[in-house]
Amino acid sequence: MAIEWYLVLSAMLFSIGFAGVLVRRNPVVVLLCLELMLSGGALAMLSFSRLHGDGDGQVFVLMVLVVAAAEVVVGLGLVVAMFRRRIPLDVDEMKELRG
Amino acid sequence: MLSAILWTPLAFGLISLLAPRRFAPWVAGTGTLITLVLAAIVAIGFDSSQGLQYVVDVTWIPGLGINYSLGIDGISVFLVLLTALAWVPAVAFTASRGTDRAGLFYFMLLAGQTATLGAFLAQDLLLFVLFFDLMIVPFYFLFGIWGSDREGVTAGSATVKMIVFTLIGSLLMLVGAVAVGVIAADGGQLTFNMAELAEKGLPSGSQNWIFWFFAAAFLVKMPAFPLHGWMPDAYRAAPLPALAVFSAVLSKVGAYGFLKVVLPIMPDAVELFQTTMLIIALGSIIYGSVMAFTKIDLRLILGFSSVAQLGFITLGIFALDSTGANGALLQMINHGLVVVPAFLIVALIAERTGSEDIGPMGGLAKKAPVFAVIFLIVTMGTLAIPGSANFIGEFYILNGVFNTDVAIAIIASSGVALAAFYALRMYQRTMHNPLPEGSDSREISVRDGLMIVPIVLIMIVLAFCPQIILGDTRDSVDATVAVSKEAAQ
Amino acid sequence: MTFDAPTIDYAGLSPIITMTAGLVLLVLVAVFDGVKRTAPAIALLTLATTAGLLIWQWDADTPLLNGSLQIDGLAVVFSLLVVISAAAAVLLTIGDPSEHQAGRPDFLALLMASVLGMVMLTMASNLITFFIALELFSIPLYALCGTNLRKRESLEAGLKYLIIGSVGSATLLYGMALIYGASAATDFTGIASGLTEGGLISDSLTLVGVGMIAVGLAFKISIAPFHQWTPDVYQGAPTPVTAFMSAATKLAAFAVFIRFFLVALEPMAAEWDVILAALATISILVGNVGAIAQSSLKRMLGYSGVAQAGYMLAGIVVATQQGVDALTFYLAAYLAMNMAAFAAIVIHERQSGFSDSIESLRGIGRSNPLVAWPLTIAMLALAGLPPTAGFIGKLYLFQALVEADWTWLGVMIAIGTMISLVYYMRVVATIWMSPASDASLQVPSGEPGVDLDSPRRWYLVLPAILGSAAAIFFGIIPQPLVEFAQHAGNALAALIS
Amino acid sequence: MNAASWGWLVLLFPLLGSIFIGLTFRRIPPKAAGLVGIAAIAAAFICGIAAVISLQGEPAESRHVADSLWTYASVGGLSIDLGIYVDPLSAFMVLVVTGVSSLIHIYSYSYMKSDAGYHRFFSYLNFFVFSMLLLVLAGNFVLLVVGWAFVGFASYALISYWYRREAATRAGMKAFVINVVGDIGLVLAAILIFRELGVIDYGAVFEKAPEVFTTTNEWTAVAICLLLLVGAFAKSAQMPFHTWLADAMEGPTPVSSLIHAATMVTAGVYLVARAHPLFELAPAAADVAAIVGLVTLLVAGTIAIVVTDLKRIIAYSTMSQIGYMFVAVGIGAYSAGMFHLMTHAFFKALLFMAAGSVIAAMANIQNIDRMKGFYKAMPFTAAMLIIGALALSGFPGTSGWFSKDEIIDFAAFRGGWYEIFAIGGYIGAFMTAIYSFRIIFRILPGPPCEEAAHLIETGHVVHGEPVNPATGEKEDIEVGYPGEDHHIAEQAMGMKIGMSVLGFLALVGGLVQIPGVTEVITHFLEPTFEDSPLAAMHPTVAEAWKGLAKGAVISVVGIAFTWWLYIGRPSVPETLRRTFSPIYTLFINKWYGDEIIDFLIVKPVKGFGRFANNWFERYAIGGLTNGTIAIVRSASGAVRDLQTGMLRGYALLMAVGTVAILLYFLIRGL
Repeated sequence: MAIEWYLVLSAMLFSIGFAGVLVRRNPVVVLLCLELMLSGGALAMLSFSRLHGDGDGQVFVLMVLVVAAAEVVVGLGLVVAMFRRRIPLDVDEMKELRG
Repeated sequence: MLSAILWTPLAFGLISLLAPRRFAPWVAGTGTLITLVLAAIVAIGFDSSQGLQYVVDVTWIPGLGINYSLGIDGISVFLVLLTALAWVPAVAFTASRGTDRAGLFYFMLLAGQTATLGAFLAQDLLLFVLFFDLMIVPFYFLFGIWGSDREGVTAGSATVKMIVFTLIGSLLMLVGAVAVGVIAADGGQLTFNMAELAEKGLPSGSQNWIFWFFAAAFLVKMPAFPLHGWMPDAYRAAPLPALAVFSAVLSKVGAYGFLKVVLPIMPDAVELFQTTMLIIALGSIIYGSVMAFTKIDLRLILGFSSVAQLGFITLGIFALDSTGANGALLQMINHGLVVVPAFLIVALIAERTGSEDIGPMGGLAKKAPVFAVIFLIVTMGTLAIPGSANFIGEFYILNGVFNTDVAIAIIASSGVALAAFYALRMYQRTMHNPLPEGSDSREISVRDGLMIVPIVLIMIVLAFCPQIILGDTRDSVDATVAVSKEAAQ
Repeated sequence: MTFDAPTIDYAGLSPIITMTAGLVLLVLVAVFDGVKRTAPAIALLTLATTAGLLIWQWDADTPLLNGSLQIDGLAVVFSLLVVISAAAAVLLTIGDPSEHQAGRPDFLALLMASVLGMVMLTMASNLITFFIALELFSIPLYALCGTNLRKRESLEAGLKYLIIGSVGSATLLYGMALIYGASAATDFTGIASGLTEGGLISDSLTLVGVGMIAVGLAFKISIAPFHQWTPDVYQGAPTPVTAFMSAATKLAAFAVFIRFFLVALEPMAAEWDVILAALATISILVGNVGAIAQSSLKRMLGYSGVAQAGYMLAGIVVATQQGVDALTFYLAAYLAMNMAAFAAIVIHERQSGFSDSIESLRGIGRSNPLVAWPLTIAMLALAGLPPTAGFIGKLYLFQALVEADWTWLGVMIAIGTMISLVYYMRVVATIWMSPASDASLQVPSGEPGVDLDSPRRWYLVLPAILGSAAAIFFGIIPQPLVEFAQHAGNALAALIS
Repeated sequence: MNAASWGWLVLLFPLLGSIFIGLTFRRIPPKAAGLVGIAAIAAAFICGIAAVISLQGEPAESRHVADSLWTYASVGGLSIDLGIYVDPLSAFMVLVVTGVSSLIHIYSYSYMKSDAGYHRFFSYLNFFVFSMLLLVLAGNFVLLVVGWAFVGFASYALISYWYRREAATRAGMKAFVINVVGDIGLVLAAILIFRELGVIDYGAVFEKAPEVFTTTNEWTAVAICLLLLVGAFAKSAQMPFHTWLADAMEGPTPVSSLIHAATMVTAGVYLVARAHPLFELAPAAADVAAIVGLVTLLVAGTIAIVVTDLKRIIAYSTMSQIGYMFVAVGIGAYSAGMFHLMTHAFFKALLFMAAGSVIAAMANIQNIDRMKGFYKAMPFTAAMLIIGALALSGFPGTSGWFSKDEIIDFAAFRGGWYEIFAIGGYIGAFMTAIYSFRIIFRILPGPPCEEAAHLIETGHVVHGEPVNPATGEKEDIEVGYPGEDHHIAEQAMGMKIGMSVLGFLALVGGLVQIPGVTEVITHFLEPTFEDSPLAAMHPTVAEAWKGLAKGAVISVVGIAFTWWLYIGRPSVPETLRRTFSPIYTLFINKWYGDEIIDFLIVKPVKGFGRFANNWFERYAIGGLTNGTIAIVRSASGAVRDLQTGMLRGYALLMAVGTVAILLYFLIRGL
């Protein structure tokens, strides 16, 4: 299969993730969307790695997976902390800081 | 030697900041007196036949090509002396009245002196810009902390306005100054030494925009019409002793900058924009004078009169004529000498009447003939009565402009008549006419007299022989003007 | 197939190793209650050792770990600044409620992890290390912002920072993928040669990749329009964290910005300079304009940080060594002023029951010189007034800009600075020129966190004094700092035309 | 000692006197101050005589001395020396000024006796004399301006002497500002002279002028002279700069006598005579001087006939007489002009002194409608008034007869259109007779008014409350309003001495210049005007006597007519006033001079001031200042509105920014 399709898929993944961040209000879903965006990047990386036939990209993707996990952990931690403080889990309600 | 003059005020300012409160005035007073003595020694030792003297030139920031370079020439020698002189009564006056947070006050005041002296002494363009910007900082604090709130305008907001507006020009000037050095170096060794820059010269295309960056800084500082928007509020807020030196000396730095920096380094642009600058100057004269006689607040009368006077000075400089420029320089010193006592007199009047509005005032001369006479002499200096050194300044300025543009000279001369009107009005409305209830016509005390009379005496001496100043300044000014003249040909 | 173990330059790696060791130690300490109190000491010791090792490696210019990191002047200089910033943050943390909430060693461990990420980022010379280091410094920072668990604002700041930050990271990653695709290399020099040889310098996809990386980095250094997290996070995060991130994130991100754009993308400087200049201009305007009329001091400094980032970005736009020098100088000065400002805010906060409103500063010029002076000097320095390092920094930037024919950007900086005077000077005016308001004096002493002795706490006062002293000192005698900055620029001398 | 050294001494004494009195005002008693003042002026007078003697020792062709103390200012080739120039003309002026001043000082010594500001008065008065002498002796045009401005200042200070009165301070201001306008004229003239000739000293200027201005009426020469005339007119209260003089009567009477009659106001005449080499190169300008003189002469005469304020009548008369002098120097009758200047100084100073005496007797009421029958009450004053009036109206034998008719004769002699000046002069002379004897006939004869009667009965002057005539409120005598004691010539020695000497001079002063007999002044001034072709022209002695006869007839007829008006048929003036009511309104309102200036200059400037203050400063400058602030603030609002706090909004903006950048790059890559 030509590389273009992988790239299109990765771009779609990235865009869907971004769109999710823009439209979803639940922080957990937003975190999910972030994962999608990262996955988009990772897929592009993998495709190029195949294209160039070297391993750097694949190594990179491994790292990205770890990073994504770490990010989600922190994110979920914050969500839990907010939940325990009875703060509504809705990103639109987070408006204490503005102006 | 020049370093000593430059840093003495700051050093004493720091000491007075840290010294016990009751010593602060003494420390500050000593500092200004030492500065005055040092400046007087330099002025006496000044040899008008040689250009730059007492040169100090040390590499300061080699990475940026900036040198700590001081020197004194005919243009700056008396301005330095004026600066050294003007601070003495300001400190003395404050000391005699006492002030809140005295240590801080004197620190700021003396830091302001160092910065002002620095601007006059600097021979490195960036050093000049640095001191030029630095000047405003202590005065920002002086006006803001010890200033008075007026209806609708707090001292704080007035001073924020002041510093923002005066620095608008200064920052552009910083860009311009850097550009001067970089463009003049043209890939070679970077230097900001003014003399070398003048020698190297700039392409006239660059001069044109750099000129306006400098002009913006200087015109705002003066202030010149129509860039004086910050002035009324700041003048009304300021504590009078600080305002006295501010108006007397700091406004001159702008004019000095034109003479010292702009004329030699950007002669083509000066030539090109001469008429524009003359018209701005003319606008300042007319507008300042007219405003001065509609105002009833003494500070604003003096403030707008300064606008007009600085207009004359700018006019003289941009006449690009030896007599005009020399007259302008003489006028800078004269105006400084007039303004310091004028503002102190305003303070004395305010002490006697409890007001600074001439509306309800009058008759203060009744029991205070000496005070009245001192004020009268100062008034006559302000309106540049023939026979005063101020007149010689104006005469030379008009002569210079006459050679450049007759119409502008004639219109400008109407400013002289307006000056007569507003200055005399100020004197009459305070000293003459019936004495209203609640005003206290009290003779000037010996202590206050000692602060004001020496300056008045200097005015009188200069009235008898303005050549004392002109003789020393002539060669340097002529050399500066000659550069522009060459460009014109 | 034989496996050649790479030679490991332990000397060059020593700062990273030390940091890691310190980090591990802190995590261990967290387990044992008895030694928890030593955590700050351990953190400071680690930082001091790192700093020492960095100075030891002053003249180094070697690739590490097969070229994925590079220790050179740029790395050393920026790492040192980051370490100083971290040390100040550690001091300011002592006694902060957030540290109490999160547990002191844990808090410091997060901080050290972030510092480690930053130090690595300054050395990163490969896309992989670039990304990992960036995330290593970001993720603990997200957590740190939310450590004041009791405060809703803190949590909100943390989550906002995390989400927006992750969007930025993802964008960055995607951009990296595109660059990798175009150049078939992950190390910076390889990218440069790959792009040049492949003739892809003005290829759309490459440029899109560059754009996305620029966006990702612009986010980290708070460049408008990717700045919106900044004021919120600055205000919501615990002040010591804000103090740390305000300068340190900029330092680390600018280090890699320099390295990536001026090494990897140097061949295509003509393609990206205009867009960066535009971003700088937008930042300068938006940051300065936004800061006006803010009532929260930290928030105001957040906006001010946006504007300052715009000034600094100008140093990259010019793509010259002098630009890098000026940028480095400016960052160092910025570190000093921010240290002074935030230390003063911390002292003030603890006294006033955690109010950072500008109004609460009324009259402290008289009542509280230890807050007033550092804050005043910091404001003057941020405003770029002489005799502070801020003035020299602007001067340096102007020189770099004018020499590279970017004078109009210099004028933009000048205009931005004028606007900035309005709000910086308003703070100074509030401190010195307004009478003390009743509200600011009536601090209920029983409220948690009120520490009337805070001005006497050496660990709070020290950063304030050092910061303001440095801001003044390097304004009067800037040459040492100039040379320090030039050390960073020299590292790239060979690479920049 | 040569004449120049004496000249310096002439300047020195009054200056020292002024400074000494000023500095010691709390130390020495008033009397001593007065004596010091008198002594200083007397010393100056003596030195003046010495200067003249020394000058006469020089050969006629080089009878002028220039001397300089030091370089006052020298820049760009424009070098100004602090120098004086002594020649017959300036020496003549020195004698007139110091002589009359001495007498007026003596008069003031008594007149001002009960004034609280005695020291101040004498200090100012001495300073005035110094300034006037500086004006006269100045060796170059810049120093002339200095003297010019100093007399203006002294005039201001003395007009505003009773500074508690707002009328006085206002009048002082007006006088000063109008005089500054004149100064500006002189300054510009000096600048123009320097530009054209490259020199500024009298001697050099007059020497070079004919070389440079090769054709007559070259525009620069005319411009220079017109600018000089601006100064001269302003100082000498010629139209259109005349409005300040009547108001200047707010000053004490000796001041009116000295400054606003005898000396300062004639400075303009002196200036034209001084600069005659320039004016002869620009005859057009000289004609302007003569025409303005003539117009002023007639207009002021008409006003003097109708006003009722005693001092103002004399003031308008002064304007009118100076008009004669301008006609004289304008048409080239220099020595006649200077001669009239001298005699005018005598009789006009005398008239003012006598008027001062009457006003004192009236407790400072100046309205002649209130005065009657002072002949018996104050015989000495009355005699002096009559002498003054006779001289003023040119009664045969008096000084005014010789001097005024010499001017008219010269005009007739030059012929052509200059005849107008002769005709105008005769009309003026007729009016002079009317207004001068209107004073006499209205205040001397008849039943004594209240004050005069009191004086006759008790021998004391009425003690009026010190009241401000303008507002009617009680005056504050502490600030130097004349005390409750008023001094009249009959009871004060100093006044008597001053007036007697002047009365004598006014009567016989003309004898020095009897056509064909003495002609002392013409001969004395000859060296100054030797280069002038006009000065060399003379009507013959017979013609001169014919003219004198005509003048005598007009004067006598005028006096008789006035007698008929005020004594013979006292109802006539009232009838005339009603019949010619529009003309009367015009005259009594001083031809609306104040109003015209107000409309043309003061109103526009004030309007501009209001516009600047209320509109421009507020909207344009304030708008520039605050508008900038407003723009920045509204931008700030926009940025902060964008900062909604909503995470999704932030992400959206990021997306927009990213897309914008990517679009830029995509477009660029294509």
